[in-house]
Amino acid sequence: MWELTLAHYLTVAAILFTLGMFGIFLNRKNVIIILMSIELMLLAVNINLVAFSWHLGDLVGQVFAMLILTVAAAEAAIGLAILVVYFRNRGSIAVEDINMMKG
Amino acid sequence: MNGFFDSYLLPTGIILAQIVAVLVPLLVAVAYLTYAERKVIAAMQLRKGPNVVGPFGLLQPVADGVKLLFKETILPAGANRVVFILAPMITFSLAMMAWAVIPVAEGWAIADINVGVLFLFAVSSLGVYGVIMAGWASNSKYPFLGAMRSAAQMVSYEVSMGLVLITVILCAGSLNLTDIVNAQQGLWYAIPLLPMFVIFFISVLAETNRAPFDLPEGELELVAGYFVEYSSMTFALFFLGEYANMILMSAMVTIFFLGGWLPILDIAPFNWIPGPIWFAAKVALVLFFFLWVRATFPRYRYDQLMRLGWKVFLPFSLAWVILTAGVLLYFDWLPA
Amino acid sequence: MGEWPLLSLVIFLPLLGAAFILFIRGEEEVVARNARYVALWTSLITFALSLFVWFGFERGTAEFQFVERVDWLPDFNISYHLGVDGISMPFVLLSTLLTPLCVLASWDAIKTRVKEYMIAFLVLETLMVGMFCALDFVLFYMFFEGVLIPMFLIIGIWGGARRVYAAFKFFLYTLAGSVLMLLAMLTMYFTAGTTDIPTLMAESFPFQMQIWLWLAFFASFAVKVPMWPVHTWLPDAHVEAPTAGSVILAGVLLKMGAYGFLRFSLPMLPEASAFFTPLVFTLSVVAIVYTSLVALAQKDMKKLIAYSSVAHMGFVTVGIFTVNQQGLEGAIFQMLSHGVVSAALFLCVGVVYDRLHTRDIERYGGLAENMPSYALVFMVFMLASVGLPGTSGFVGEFLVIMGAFQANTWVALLTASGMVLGAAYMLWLYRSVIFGALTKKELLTLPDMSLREKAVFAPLLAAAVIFGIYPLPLLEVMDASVANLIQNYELALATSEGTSLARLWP
Amino acid sequence: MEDLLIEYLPILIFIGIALGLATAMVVASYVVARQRPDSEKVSAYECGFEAFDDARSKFDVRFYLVAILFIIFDLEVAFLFPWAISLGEIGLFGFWSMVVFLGLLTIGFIYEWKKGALEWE
Amino acid sequence: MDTASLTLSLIAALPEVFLACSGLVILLVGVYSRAQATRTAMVLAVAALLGTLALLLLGPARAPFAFNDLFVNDGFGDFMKVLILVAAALTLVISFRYMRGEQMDQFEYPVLIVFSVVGMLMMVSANDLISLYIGLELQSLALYVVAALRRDTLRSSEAGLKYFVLGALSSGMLLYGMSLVYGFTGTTSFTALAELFAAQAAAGEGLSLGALIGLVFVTAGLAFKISAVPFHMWTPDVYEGAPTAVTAFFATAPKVAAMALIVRVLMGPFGELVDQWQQIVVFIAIASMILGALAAIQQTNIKRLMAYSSIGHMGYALVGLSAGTPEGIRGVAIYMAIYILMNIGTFACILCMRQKERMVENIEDLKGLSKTHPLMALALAIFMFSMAGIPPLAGFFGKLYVFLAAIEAELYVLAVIGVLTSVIGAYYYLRIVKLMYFDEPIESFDRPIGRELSLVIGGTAAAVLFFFAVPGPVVDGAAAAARAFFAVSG
Repeated sequence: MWELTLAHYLTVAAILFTLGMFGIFLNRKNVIIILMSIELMLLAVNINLVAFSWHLGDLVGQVFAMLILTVAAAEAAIGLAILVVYFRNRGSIAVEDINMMKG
Repeated sequence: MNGFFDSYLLPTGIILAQIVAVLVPLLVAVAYLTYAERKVIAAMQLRKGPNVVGPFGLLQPVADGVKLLFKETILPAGANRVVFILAPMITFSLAMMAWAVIPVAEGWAIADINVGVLFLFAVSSLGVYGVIMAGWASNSKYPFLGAMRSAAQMVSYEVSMGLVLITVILCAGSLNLTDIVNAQQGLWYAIPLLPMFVIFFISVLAETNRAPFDLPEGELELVAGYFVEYSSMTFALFFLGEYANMILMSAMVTIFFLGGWLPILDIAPFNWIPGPIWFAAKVALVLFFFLWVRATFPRYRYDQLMRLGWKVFLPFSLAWVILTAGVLLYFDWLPA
Repeated sequence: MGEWPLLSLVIFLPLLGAAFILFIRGEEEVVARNARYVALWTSLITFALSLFVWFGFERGTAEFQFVERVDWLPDFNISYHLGVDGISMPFVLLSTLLTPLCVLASWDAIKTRVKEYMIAFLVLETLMVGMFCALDFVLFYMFFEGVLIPMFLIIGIWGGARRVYAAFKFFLYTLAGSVLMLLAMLTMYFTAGTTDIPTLMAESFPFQMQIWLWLAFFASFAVKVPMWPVHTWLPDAHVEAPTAGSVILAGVLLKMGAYGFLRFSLPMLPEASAFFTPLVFTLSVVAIVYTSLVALAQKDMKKLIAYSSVAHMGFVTVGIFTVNQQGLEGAIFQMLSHGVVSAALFLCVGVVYDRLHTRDIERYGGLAENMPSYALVFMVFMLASVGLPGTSGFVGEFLVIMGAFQANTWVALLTASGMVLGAAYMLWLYRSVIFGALTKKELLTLPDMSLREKAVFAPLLAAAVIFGIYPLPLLEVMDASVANLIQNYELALATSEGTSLARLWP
Repeated sequence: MEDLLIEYLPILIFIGIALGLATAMVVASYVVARQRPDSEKVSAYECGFEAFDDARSKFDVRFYLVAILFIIFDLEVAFLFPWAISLGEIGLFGFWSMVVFLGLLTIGFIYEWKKGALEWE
Repeated sequence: MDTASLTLSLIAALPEVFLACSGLVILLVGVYSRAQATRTAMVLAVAALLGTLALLLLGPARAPFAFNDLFVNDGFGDFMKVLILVAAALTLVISFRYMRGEQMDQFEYPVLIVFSVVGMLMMVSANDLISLYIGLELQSLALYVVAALRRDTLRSSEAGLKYFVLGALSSGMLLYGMSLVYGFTGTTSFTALAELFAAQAAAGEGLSLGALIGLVFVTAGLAFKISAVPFHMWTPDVYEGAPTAVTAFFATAPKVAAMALIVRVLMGPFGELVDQWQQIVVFIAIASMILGALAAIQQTNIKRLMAYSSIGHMGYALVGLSAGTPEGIRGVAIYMAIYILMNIGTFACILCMRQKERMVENIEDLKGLSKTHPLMALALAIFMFSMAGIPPLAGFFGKLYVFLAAIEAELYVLAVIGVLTSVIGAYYYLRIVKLMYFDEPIESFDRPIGRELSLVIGGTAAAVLFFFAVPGPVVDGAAAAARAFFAVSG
């Protein structure tokens, strides 16, 4: 059987992170998907941190991950709140509709 | 080949056997819980309950099952088919899989992981997904609103459940379920943590959408909540999942507050009875309470329900957490 | 007066007047009148104070005088360091002289926002005087650049039809040049560890660095002078600016660039200056010849004088880069003379423009008949501009050409040709405006110059004639400083002979 | 790491079986029961009349508020778990830290309460 | 951590603790007071910010390190904190009237501002990746909400949404970088990181690839926060969409905090790696200056213009950082101080742009301001010239100091590009002056503009105008800041 090494975790995290990034930049449909992509990125970071923490035998990484989880939740809450407010004004959450101000 | 057998096949076989050993009684229990419910409530309301199919109506659950099996599976036109089918399956599977960590007796757990409480907490949180998915996928107003309500309700009470668990953990000093039970050797937590026990029990009622919090099923307002559109086996899965959840929650109550498999008193006649029997008995007792409550209390209004959850249970359990921690710390009673 | 911070007083007195005007309240009429008087008196007092500088100035030494020094940004060894020498002192006087005249000249011409106008002029005076007195590079730069703000506003608010375009062009051109100077200045700071001008003058920089520094300085000063081909802002700015604005622009602001060459390029970067002398000569000669030809083709009086300014400043740059006594003194003298003469010429244009509101040469003709004193005044300045002996213009141009002959015959010849061309367009202008038959109807009723206008011209007239006949007081003032400058310059070239002279002009 | 993962293997298998069971039941019903859908049968449930607009329409924002509150408080619980386990080691300092933390949450909670986020009807 | 060191730590972070507690108190006061909640909360918030400032300047001596070295106090931090507090207090003061005029009767606004300021102070004092992150997020989360504060307008909520999405993205990048740095070095403490890199450099070892990638991600994430090109996309939209009072805040305090943070991170733990990040910062600086200058030219909305202007200004400030020297840090500090002054003044003027009881935002609306409001026009002209960097106004000194540092570090190309873009940038600043002074008024702004606004405008204008006369406080403070910074980190 193969061993699970640090590289495996890092690869998974990197893939997730990249997916998250692409989700934000390439997604043309729905803002919710962007929010999910952001969460994906943060989770990738957490995987990284926990993997490193395990690899280094150092707890700081896990403490960090814990804090990130919390902040991510707060961030998600605020993001959704803003999205709801936006939806009430705009009646749509399609990405291409966020064009009130030209970029 | 021998090595392969020893290191992979045999353990897997053992695990499979264990799983079957848990699942089969569980399913039977679920089936007969429905029967018991009808019987008990009938008795309380001075009726007879099911008594036609089989002796004392004992085959009634089987008949119900078969009936559902042969019903047509209706997929509403506007529904999202995949999610629609997936929702009951998830509800059912979640109710089952939590059992993987429940210790029926000392060492009698399929996976005695060291963060059992977290696992249970996580799995029971996931239950909301089944509900939301069902409501959303149906693409119909009643299920949608019903799902929103159920989800909000489940979520609301989950917070106080979490806080209650914290007090238990504070006392036990471990996240391992076996440890928690063992820590109740001298005193079941139901006694020192009585208010928490009560809150937990009530929260469990809400969490499982049971009376008096069975709003989603309030026939007059929401018809049948999030699973209006379901029929046949998909409906059965919800149904099974719900009852399995009840049993699961009862098991949790038992483990956290009623000493799990421990005998009432660690003296002669009681400790002759094996742990699993105690465990089952306690679970049955809690389940009886479920039914009793249903037969006794009128249904809550939705605002009352939310108020109870947020404005009463949450602050109270929060305060109690601090109180417990303070007391434990002050008297140096904390587990090492 | 030795104990008094005389230069600071001269610099900041106008600012005080400006602040005073700022707080004048009341009806528009009253405010305007009070603002005019406050501005006039402030600038007159400033001028009077600056006379103390003139008389207190010790001739025959190249030292900086009236030195004031206060720590300003001690971290960077930057101080508030003022002082004048023979080169800068006359310019202080020129600035303080022209400001009251400008105020007077705008007495009736400016009717809107008089308060702001006067404030702008007083602020401008502060900045101009400050620039000529500054002995610290950062301080110098502050004043040098600060001038842009009031001038921008003067052109933009009180200017002619295309004032916005002209103001922007003026501002951006000069800013673009001077920011590079800022970098050069910072580089020098890190090489020499100071921004003190006298110290920097004694510092010698490596040749390679000098080249770059010189180019950066050149970018700034060449625009300001202005040298061909970056002179294009000047005609626009002159044409659109109000009369007084043109006066200051031609009279003082153009000198700032040339002053920069004198103060920085030559003494601090002698080798690079020597290296680039051919470039400067070429550009100057092109400027003299080309802009003179362009001036010939002008129909707008102001534009014509503007182009003539470019040509005259070409003389100045030629003179500066000859780096000999005649050339340098001629250049400085030419600057002062041009400051007076071109200012006066713009005022002359202003006089008729105030009456007829056009500067089109074809609209005029035969003014000698009903405006005799105007014709006389105009003639004197026209001749001074041409460089007729006996006027200040002659002294400057003659000295420059003398110097140029020592440096390079061809340059001298071409420069001299500029004088001929200059005579051509100036005389043509004069003839078209003043002589001929007074046929145009609207010209018939034009009154001659008022007392106020005469008062404006009187000092300029005096200066142009007196210094034309008897230039010695001025030359005496600058003698020592110029000599010192040349001496240091040659010393620097001599010491660096082996390293860089090989690359110089044969 | 491996050992830790092995501990979870039964759970994985358990999940697989549970899902398999659920699938089996649905499929079984699909196979044995007669499927004869018609347009009335598959239309969305509505009280006697046709469904007239999209079911996934706007709903009360309070559900949403509850969701947000839940996230916040659930995470708070996530912090409490490790704290509760290690209270013995971190002692009074840990206790008071958590009191401060919960105090902050309480202030937030009071804010919500006063703002009416918890009011229904 | 025992009680004694906890007490010391709390004292070390006393200003922050005080401000955080005040924030909570204001929240409660706001939610319990029935009438005039907003007004009360605003006044209290300003008082709290000033109180914090007093504690910072006059309070008890604070230990250099606190909370197990998660928190650091040094001259650099103090200087930046003073800037942040002053900026926040002034922006609150100038938004008084706006809040009332625009029916933004939400007492949450000052509370959120206070919380975000707490976050900023923490950022500035962070000495560990974790505390950095927490501070940063505390700030950002509050700001996201503030941007979307006007729930009823589409523009505000859109601004909030954009700000949120890109802010969260940048946080994600920052975090990813942090996780890599942590993983490849084994520590998150700035002190330890600095020591580690120094030791590596001394031993002649190169930087590990992982840590380098981490550094790049961290830099990119931080660049987002200061809205430097190419991570600037959110700025114009957010500036335009957010309520003007909020935009005024966005343009000031958070910029200082983010700039302080980027300085702290790059000069502190990564101080030894100047060679690695210098090119990145130089590139970002150049790109920001160029874009800030060019893109602003065609703007018609003054808030958008200010957005591009701030992008450009961040570029100039980064010029100082890219030098990586004490002079550079001093340049950044001075630049930010002056930037704050100019921006607060400008936004105070923008907040006066009301016609018929409504806010107007078009640059064209400034036409002829010098006739209708001469003093305000004068002040705005001073700010514009100052932003263009014309001496003797303060903006010139800001540029002087950063370019000084760049020249000293021999970054000539950067300096030349910098000054040239400042000329291009001058164009659009002049355009505003032109509108005010050269054009005829169409419609006058409403009067009166309000005493507190006049005071702020007058005060900042005077400060910008007379900065040259008394540069001492700012320059010395910044010098002390830079010195302390280098003394602490090594």
